[in-house]
Amino acid sequence: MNAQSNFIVRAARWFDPRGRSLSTWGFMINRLTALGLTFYLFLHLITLGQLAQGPDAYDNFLKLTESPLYKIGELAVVAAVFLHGLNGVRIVITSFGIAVPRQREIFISAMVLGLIAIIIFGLRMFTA
Amino acid sequence: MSKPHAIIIGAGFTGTATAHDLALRGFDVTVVERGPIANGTSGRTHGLLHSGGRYAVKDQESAIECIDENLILRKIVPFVIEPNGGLFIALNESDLAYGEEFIESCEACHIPLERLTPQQALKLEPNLNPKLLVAFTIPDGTFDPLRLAMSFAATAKKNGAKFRLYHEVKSLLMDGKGTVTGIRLIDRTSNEEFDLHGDIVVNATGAWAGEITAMAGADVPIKPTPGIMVAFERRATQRAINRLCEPADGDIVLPQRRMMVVGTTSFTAENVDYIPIVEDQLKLMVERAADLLPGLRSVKLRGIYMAPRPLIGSGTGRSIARTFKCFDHKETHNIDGFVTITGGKATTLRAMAEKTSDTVCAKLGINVVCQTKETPLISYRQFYTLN
Amino acid sequence: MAEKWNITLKIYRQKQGEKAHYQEIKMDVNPDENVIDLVERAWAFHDRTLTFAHACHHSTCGACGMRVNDREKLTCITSVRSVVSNGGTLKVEPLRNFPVVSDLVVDMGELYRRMDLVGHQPVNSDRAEAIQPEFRPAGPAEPGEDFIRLSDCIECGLCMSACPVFSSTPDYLGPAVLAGAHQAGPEKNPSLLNLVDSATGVWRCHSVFECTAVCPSNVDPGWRIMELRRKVVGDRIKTLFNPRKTAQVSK
Amino acid sequence: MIETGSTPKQGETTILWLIKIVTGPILLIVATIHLIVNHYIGSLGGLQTYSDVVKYYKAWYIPVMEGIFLVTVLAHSLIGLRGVILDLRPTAAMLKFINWAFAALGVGFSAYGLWLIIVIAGR
Repeated sequence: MNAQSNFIVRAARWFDPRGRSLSTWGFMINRLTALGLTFYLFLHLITLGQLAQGPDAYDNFLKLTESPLYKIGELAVVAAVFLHGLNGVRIVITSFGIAVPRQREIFISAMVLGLIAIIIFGLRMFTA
Repeated sequence: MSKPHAIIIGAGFTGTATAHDLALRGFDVTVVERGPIANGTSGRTHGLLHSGGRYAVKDQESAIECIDENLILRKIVPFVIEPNGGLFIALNESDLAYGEEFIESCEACHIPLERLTPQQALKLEPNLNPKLLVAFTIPDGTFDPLRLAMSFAATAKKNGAKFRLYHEVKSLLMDGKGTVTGIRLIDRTSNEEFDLHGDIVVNATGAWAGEITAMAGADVPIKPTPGIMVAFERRATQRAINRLCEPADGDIVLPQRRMMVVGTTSFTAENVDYIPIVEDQLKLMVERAADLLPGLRSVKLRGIYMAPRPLIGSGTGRSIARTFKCFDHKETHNIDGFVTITGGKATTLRAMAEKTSDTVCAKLGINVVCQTKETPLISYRQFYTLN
Repeated sequence: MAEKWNITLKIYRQKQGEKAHYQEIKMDVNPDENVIDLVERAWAFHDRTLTFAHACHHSTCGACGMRVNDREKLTCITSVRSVVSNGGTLKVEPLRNFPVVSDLVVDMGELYRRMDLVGHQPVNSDRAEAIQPEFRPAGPAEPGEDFIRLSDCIECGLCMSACPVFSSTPDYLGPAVLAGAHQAGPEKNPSLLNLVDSATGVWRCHSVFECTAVCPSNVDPGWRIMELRRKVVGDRIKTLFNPRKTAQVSK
Repeated sequence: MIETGSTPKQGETTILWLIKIVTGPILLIVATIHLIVNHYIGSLGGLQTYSDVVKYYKAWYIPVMEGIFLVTVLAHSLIGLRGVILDLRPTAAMLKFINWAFAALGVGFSAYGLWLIIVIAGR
């Protein structure tokens, strides 16, 4: 059975919401954003190296960031930070045995809060 | 000399206990069962470890069997039992009158009992009907049906018995001279058929015993007598609560995990493979349970189930004795190599196995004594962990 | 008179060495019946080759766990009404994450083995929660004497089937087993703490809480795993300042 | 099914989990500040030019905060990623490689990032 499957097949099982409840969405969101943010973190650190090369290099690089495609990507990062971070709060709280029976409500609140933050940032980024 | 091979048909209480007994006596044992362990009547019992009080007045033989076996099971398989005792309570004048007979009969059957005033009883179980008139404590208990059977099966397995679950008997193999020599089986997990030969075939199929004996052209006086049981979603007592009256519909309500289970009724059924739930009986059970524990009236139901008791004899329903019987078909129909054990109750499973194994040993001329009274069983989980 | 519905029972079928397929049976049902009754009827009257596990029919044995319309359910206490509407399709499949023996039957030997490994006791001396709050607690026969009660966990495997981590990580002990370890009392047993404070223990849990959502028997494995973590962390902090001599491994 | 022996499987411990769980809330706060600064502070909203960045790093507490952010986010993400990989049951050799590789990544990127912060703060 599952022991024999390769790691892609096994990893795919994390993202199968069939027959599962809302909290599996919490898990899926957390895992996807975790992987995305980790990838972005290293990309971000590498590109920031431009700062060391002085004003011209950095400002030229920043010009790239004005394209709408880049902005969508940036919003995705912002969204991931808030979804992962707020969902993480639920995990921290419940990890210490607090409010475990209320974890579903905490998850919904965290996601609503995250959505509001994403909208605020989105408006700012695309209207400024 | 190779060990004698016993084939046991049925992995309910009798089958698993007989497998344990025969394995201890040095037999090669194979148990075949068309479903999983205890999927028939055994699994669907209400789980009362009888003190014998219920049968003391009308059926002393059963009552004595019960109290003896009750004490043995508490000793050999404590990890599937809630040994918290039971109460018989009287709610009206006729119950009180029955009570006098009850005391004498319990004493005659050496069932220890203690008389309680209503106040004393309510102190022990505050959720009883406050209108009770008198109560008696008796050493009832409750058990986990599946795990009881599995504990016997696990211990049998440890001693070499093999279990073929999901294997159904298609026919009995006969040698043409009136002796059963084995069985023809179908493996229901793969639909493959094959033969299994043995020195003795034990039919331990309870309410289904007639279907197996018919394969050899024999019959047994089995009267499948189903009853309904209803589980409530709340636990309200620690003890089994019996109505102090002659065996009747809904005369007991007992705790199990976080539930209360009330039972039962008694009627006859033609098809024992599927017994539909009778709505009227369900309503009656809820009423009867609420007579004993009024708080149950407002509790949600959790499970409703029916199981056919394998009663022996020609009477009807409640009038049939609850004891068991082992049939040597050499004596009944001149068919050798074939034994049927049926009747009885969950509480007496070990005694049924002892009697059956004695019969088997006598038929094969083997002289080994039963050791199951003193042998503690191993964890039911080992049924799965042993190879 | 009882209500009558007509539904389609869609059953997962697979024999050893064969490919899985679904079998559909149209059935008249009473919506208040439980799913196990339908499955048993399918076997009794429609197809005798169907295999399924069941025993007690009232949620004390844990044998009849299946997936009903994808969701893990103890089928003996799952009413038809709660999972399908009149005219609908009710799908039954075997539990996930266990090898299929045949049709709806899975091999749960590994669960039982691990429950033994962590020393989960099938009976406990009684705690306050045994008798529900709407009822008054019973008085003991002898003062100071405990009642003995069958454990809440019926080893039905629903939580193991619903856990997305166990489905990718078979050597993760799993929710039932960690809850069993919690009930077995790890504070008395350092080797049990070591067992759960490991790559296959409490740290593999990623707080999905599917276990608690599907548990039919008041065990609340999610909460117990969190409690177990607290015990592990507490013990580790304690031993940091007050090291244990050599860890005594008791079996 | 896979053997789970009675001996605990090494590879994850209380301390790693504690680091992950403690860095989490710190990161939520610091990352929120980081994002607000990048998108809301300054005349045009955020740090839009090289000189904006240099100006921002003038206050002493900004490099300190960004330094903490850097180290905690690296620890949190690498421990987290290692947890995801552990879910996929790496072989012992693979896990050993990952342990070394992730430690090197963490130390390397911390040093590189801190150097970058010092360079910018010094301008």
